Amino acid sequence: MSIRTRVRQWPVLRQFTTADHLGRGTAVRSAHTEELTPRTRTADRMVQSVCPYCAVGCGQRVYVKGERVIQIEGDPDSPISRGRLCPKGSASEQLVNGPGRVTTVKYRRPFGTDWEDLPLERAMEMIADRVLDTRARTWEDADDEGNPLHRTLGIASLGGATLDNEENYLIKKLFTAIGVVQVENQARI
Amino acid sequence: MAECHPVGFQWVMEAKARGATIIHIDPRFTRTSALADLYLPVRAGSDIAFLGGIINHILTNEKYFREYVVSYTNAATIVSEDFQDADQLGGLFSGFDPKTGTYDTTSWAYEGMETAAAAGSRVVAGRQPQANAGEAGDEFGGRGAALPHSEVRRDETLQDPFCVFQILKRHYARYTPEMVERICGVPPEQFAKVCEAVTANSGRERTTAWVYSVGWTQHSVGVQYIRGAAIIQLLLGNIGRPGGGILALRGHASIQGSTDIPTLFDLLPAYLPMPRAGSRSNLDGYLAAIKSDGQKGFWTAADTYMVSLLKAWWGEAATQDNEFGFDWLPRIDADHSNYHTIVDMLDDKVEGYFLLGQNPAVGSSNGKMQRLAMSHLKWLVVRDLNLIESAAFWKDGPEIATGEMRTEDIGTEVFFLPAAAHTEKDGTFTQTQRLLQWHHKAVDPPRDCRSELHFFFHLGLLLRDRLETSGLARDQALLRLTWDYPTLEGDEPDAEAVLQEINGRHLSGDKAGTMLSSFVEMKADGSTSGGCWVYTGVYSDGINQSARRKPGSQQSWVAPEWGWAWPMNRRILYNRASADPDGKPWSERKAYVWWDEAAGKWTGHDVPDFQVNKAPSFRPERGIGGPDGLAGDDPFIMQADGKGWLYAPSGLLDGPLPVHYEPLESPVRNAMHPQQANPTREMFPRRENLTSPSPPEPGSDVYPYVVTTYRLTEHHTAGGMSRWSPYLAELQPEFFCEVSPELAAERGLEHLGWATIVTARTAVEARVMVTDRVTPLVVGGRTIHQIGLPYHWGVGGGNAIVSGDSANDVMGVALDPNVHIQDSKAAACDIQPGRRPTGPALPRYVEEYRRRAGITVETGTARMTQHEDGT
Amino acid sequence: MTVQADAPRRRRRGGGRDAEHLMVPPATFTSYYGRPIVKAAPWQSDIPAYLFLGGLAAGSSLLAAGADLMNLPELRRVARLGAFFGAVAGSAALIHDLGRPARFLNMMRTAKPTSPMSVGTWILTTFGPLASMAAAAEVAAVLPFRIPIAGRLLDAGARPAGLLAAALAPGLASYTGVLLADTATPAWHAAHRELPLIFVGSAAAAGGGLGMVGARLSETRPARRMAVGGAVLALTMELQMERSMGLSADTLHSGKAERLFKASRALSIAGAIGTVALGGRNRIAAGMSGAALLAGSVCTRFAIFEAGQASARDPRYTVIPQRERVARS
Amino acid sequence: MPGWSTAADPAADTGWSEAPARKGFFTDGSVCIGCKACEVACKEWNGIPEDGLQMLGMSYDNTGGLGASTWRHVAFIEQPRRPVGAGSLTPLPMVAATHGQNMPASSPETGIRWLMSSDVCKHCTHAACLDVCPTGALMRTEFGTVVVQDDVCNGCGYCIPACPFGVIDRREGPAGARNVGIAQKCTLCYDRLRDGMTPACAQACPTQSIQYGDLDELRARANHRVEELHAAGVTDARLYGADPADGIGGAGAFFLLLDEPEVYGLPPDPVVTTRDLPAMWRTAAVAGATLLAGAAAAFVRARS
Repeated sequence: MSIRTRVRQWPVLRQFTTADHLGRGTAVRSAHTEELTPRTRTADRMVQSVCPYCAVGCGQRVYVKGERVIQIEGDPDSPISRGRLCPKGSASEQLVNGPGRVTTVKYRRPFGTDWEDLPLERAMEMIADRVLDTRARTWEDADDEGNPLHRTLGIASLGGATLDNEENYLIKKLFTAIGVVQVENQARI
Repeated sequence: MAECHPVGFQWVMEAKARGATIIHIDPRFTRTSALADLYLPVRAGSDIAFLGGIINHILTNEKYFREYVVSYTNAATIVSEDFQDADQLGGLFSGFDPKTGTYDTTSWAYEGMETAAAAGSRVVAGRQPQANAGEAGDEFGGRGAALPHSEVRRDETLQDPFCVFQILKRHYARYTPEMVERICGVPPEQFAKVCEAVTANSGRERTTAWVYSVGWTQHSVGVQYIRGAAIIQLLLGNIGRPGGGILALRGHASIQGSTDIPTLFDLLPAYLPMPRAGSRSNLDGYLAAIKSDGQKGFWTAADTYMVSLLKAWWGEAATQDNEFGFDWLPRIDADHSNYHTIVDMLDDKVEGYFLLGQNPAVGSSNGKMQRLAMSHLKWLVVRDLNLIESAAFWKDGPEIATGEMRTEDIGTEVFFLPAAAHTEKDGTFTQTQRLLQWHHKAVDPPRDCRSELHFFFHLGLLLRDRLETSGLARDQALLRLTWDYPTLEGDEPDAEAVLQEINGRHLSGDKAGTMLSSFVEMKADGSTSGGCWVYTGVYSDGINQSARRKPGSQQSWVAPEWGWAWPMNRRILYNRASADPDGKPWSERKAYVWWDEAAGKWTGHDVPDFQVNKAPSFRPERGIGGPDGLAGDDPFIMQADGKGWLYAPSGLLDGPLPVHYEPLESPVRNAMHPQQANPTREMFPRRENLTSPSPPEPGSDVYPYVVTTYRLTEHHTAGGMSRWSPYLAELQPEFFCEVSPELAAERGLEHLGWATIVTARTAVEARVMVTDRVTPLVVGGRTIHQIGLPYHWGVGGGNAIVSGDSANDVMGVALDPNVHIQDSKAAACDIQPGRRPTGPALPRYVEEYRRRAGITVETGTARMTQHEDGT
Repeated sequence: MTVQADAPRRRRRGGGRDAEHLMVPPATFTSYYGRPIVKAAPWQSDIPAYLFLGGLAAGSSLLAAGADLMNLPELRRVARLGAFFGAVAGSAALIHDLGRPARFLNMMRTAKPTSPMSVGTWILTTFGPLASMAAAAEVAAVLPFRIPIAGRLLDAGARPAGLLAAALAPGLASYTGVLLADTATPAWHAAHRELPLIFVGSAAAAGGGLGMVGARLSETRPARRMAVGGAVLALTMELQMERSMGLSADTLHSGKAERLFKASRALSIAGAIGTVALGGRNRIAAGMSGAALLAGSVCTRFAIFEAGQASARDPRYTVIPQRERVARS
Repeated sequence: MPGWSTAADPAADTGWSEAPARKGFFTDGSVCIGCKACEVACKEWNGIPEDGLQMLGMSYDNTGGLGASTWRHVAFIEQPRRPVGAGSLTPLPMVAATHGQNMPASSPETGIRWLMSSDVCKHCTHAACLDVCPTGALMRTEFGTVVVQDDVCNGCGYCIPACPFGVIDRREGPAGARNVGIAQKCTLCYDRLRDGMTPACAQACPTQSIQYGDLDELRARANHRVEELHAAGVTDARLYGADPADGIGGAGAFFLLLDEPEVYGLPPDPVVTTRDLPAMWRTAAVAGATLLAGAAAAFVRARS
């Protein structure tokens, strides 16, 4: 900015040259203020979503910029929520970008005293090994009377109420196929 | 509702603005109470008496909606003369076996069906497999129990002494306003206001809705609470009509979905039961236990639903010859529900545990038992957004502090895998009104974070890879499974492909490969697939209907083009009942779905929940079952007789009608019957789960107060999604207890000071909130103090912004026999000023209380109440 | 109008029990849990220090101008240096107190008659260089060498600069009274008719006091007159102020403000008496009296500052006067 | 008169030509459910840091009050339920007299009453913070609202004691953290308004307790609401800050209360301090003249 423009931009001068003589409005507006734009406007895209907390199912609009969620707010189109959100829904952005969110695998070895890091692929392999090992050891093919059981009671699972239907479907399908029957979720609690 | 579902509460405020009366009945004065026209404090665990009082009011004052009751409910149906009601047997129904703690429900049946209830096998309390009994109540999420046929004798004058209506009258005669006061602590004049409001606002022109949450379900008689409300609503004609219903406000984004597509031990998708070990363990036997061909309604097509499911799962490998792979399904033979599994962990029977977005160390009853159980595991996989207490129990859990566990002694191998957030994956949530809503992925999950879809798909691939060459029979179910979902970027399985599989396809014929548009298209011959028959239609016309987002402002008030509701996009179930028997709206005000005589079809604001061309006057021929057996005035199309069940002749394990029992831990004697608590409750008598004595057992004065738990607006359940959020944590930073000024005076508690709350399980400390919002109740001439504990806090989570003792640690575990849910909404406790002891002094402190109360493992476990005179 | 004080309040409850206990208080109180309604200024001691320093600068510059015109060189030197010190240290205090000191120049963006701070800033920023120039001339005069060019400029400019600074001094001394009064702080706003007068009095006392401390006895007559006059004006207006303040005058009589206020009165009265009795005769007595007046001025500023802060922190000073005002009208 | 504008349209008075209709909030305490969505939505949108993890024991209020890092604050007041219509209702300049106040009490209820209401910056027509700001950081927008320009404010702190509601404050915190050291308060989501959006709090509010819109329309709606409540027997209902004749020229964000203002932590009769500024300047002139005269007098026969 040239000195000249700078001077012309000087609010004291603008107080004299514009209608805002007392310097409480247009005369004192900064260039930054003049360019103020909501970040929803400059977002790369908006996708419609659903609040992940309770089961009211409020509509959310998720704004993304630079492949990062920058804003989550109520979706006025939703006939359920009409754009409104409770404090939890309103805090969804913090759920996603939260300071405490752990984004890497943590591993605690048996009798270990602290967390260790583990590559995701390695963790998956280890879990697959544990599943098959326990399953083989605890497999029940039939009961005492010879009725088929085809199952293991050595493995259990809890959770699903916060997950998608598609996820619950794969969970139930896979667990059932490997004979895990102790599959439960919050609906029981 | 304002407290836990604030955005849903906007509709209550809308109703209020239009003149609706809002009544709030709760042990605790909440944000809902603040906005209600009438608030009634009630003793936790006494609601069956309260609801029964209303039923009695309706019946004795002839306030029921007679035309609705006669036509649409089983009020006129005649019940077996063998049936004996609870008032005749001291609080038990006919058929109780004190040895097993279970009922033989044969005598509860409709007249002429007395043998029928004995079909099939069942799971009972106490885990003993027992053949020759009816199905358990836990399977009836989407239907009534089976009947052998629909030929029932009815007396539409409702005068027959054995008709349901007369049984109801006799059963509820004892539920007088005075009895309500004696049990619930609600003064008769206050109670009368509720009765007056509910009955005045029901009928042709008006409807009343009941809304509940886990304050009703989490009791050892939880199912019967809901049954109580169902009876009121059926008597008043409030089911199937706009502004009516019994609305469950569920607490998790897809808790309804996780019941429909169940991550539950006893169900397959869409309320098909898990097969049971035993004589009927082939497909036909399995189907015969679900339905009979003689009964009415859509459950008679269960074979098409089941075969389509098997085809979805095993595809080409599912053939007529192998019963579509039915034998690959694992069998259940006992109650394998959550708390049983926990107990099995303590007994070292369980090696591995997956926790998927759930925090039982804080959120489940008897948190200490949960944590102790997990320390017995060989391995634990936790998938969550934050390092929740259940993942870190071995490190900083409360038992480490007390010395009851030592980190170095815990052999559990723990894998914490970070999960993807809702914005980082595609998929549907099913909300509390059965509406499926697609949420679109916005961004990729960061670093190691993955969706469950990703985790389970790839876990499945890894397992198959390892077993590829296995010839073992047990591995075939996995190897033959359809597990070839297309993947998107990042090897993420395509959620739409999964939803399509759920919806189902035509597998042969002209339409082969196209999506089913309705479950009615399903076939039992293997020519269709479908992973969840109630969801069929969500992908009709090849379009993801759950992703529809036509703005609410651009469509009718029913908003049928927003998302998709199961079944068949119907927004109100049983909406045929919104019209009178002739098919006309009960009133113009309440018109919803009606018969268009000229067009010869049902029409209206919603998708009719009825065969669309079936005239109101239609009457089936005798002996016809299934959908075609439904008469034109049978609105309850999923019920075996087409009627709403005031009285449940089968399907429930603890009685055909609700009876008031005291909570397992209660400060008072049951005023209604000699039987103190639900005799069929499931119990876990062991050191880790002690129960304090209730009258008539001695020692109950050691724990003189009632403690209940609940949620706050600012937090979410066990805190895994809120205590890590600074904005939410700062709104309710500390664990507190709510007590009345009277109790504070009695115990010397100071506002904002500390208090220790102790039960038979353990003791926790909380900041004290002395408030007039908690009201001492006079119950049977005695003042009962109730203590409220929000249960959002826990100790030992990594990086949590706020932490504190966990309310669920003080609650015990006993289960409703029907659905295996714990009774965590009323327990006995003591409260003392000051902080609790720490370290090893804490278990000693708790033990001293137990000693004074004379608690042993057997305390509170007697099924039949010992009478005061020792009989 | 009754007001219950701090919440949570105690309440007797329970059937005949004597136990009193705290609870979520019912809202019969007339404040929200005893919390303040208005906010106290976020200012630390920088601001009352500036009030004093600005006053000192103003008083001194007037004294310097007079001394210059009347040819009282020692008094002139002391006063010019005092004005310079007051302006510079005062400006430093002001900048130090900013939340973003690096942005102090933003004060010059606007000139707002609605903002006493804006007005004061312009006065101070004009005053400061003028006073500095005058002071620089004094410093240059005692240097063992002559500064080329600049020295000559200083010689020529010192008097006009000093006179101009003195012309601004009344504004500099009085605007700070408006600065405090033009707030919702109950004690300050209630005193808006007196604060400028008290502050000019205090400024005169401080300036005069400094002159008494620093100049030889023969030159301090104007300083003594100004000091005593200022002290008398301030003390008199303080009495009037206490009446105007109504309820919020309580804040001058409790806590920190009370101690300061008492000290300010004692020092000012003692200083004034000392000045009148001995100031013209005894160099040490004059110095001590001057010092007492300076200290009195400091205490006056701090007392009024603290009283205002206390009045903001207690909602009673906001609620009761407003209620009374409504009741009167 | 400096500092004291009589213009009905504050935007026009501050140099805005062709300004849109004045915008504001109507916060209806009679339908507030105390969920605090407004507090969170505000913080989330405006990037305001968490500011305190203490339990305050003020019913469910652990926020305390408005400040630099709290731009919406929900007050919770527990009180014994009085017979309907028996609550005090004094006519105040901020609380326009209404016809409902003398209605007879009907159906007294016992029990307790739990009042909740979301407080916010009032966006005064005559805004003291704006008047006293020396840098022009505080600015009247084209919507008639008052905002702090974060890039201008140097944290002098003068606006803080100037505000008669105790709204604005200087953000404390580690140096370098966002907006630390400068004055902060509700902007009525100025950035959102410029894009035709609703402020974050009003958008989130589940029960429409917070309504955003054209001030004229909001005032009409609020008057209607009060009439409605009075007709329903809720005679405690009264508006606060809706009257342009009050001490701040009417608030851009006004309230429907069910008890006296001070019960909610609001001043009963706030007056913009700059209303007295002309008088103060006159006093200052007198004071300055006195000083000058005194100084001159001191030099009469200056040499001893």
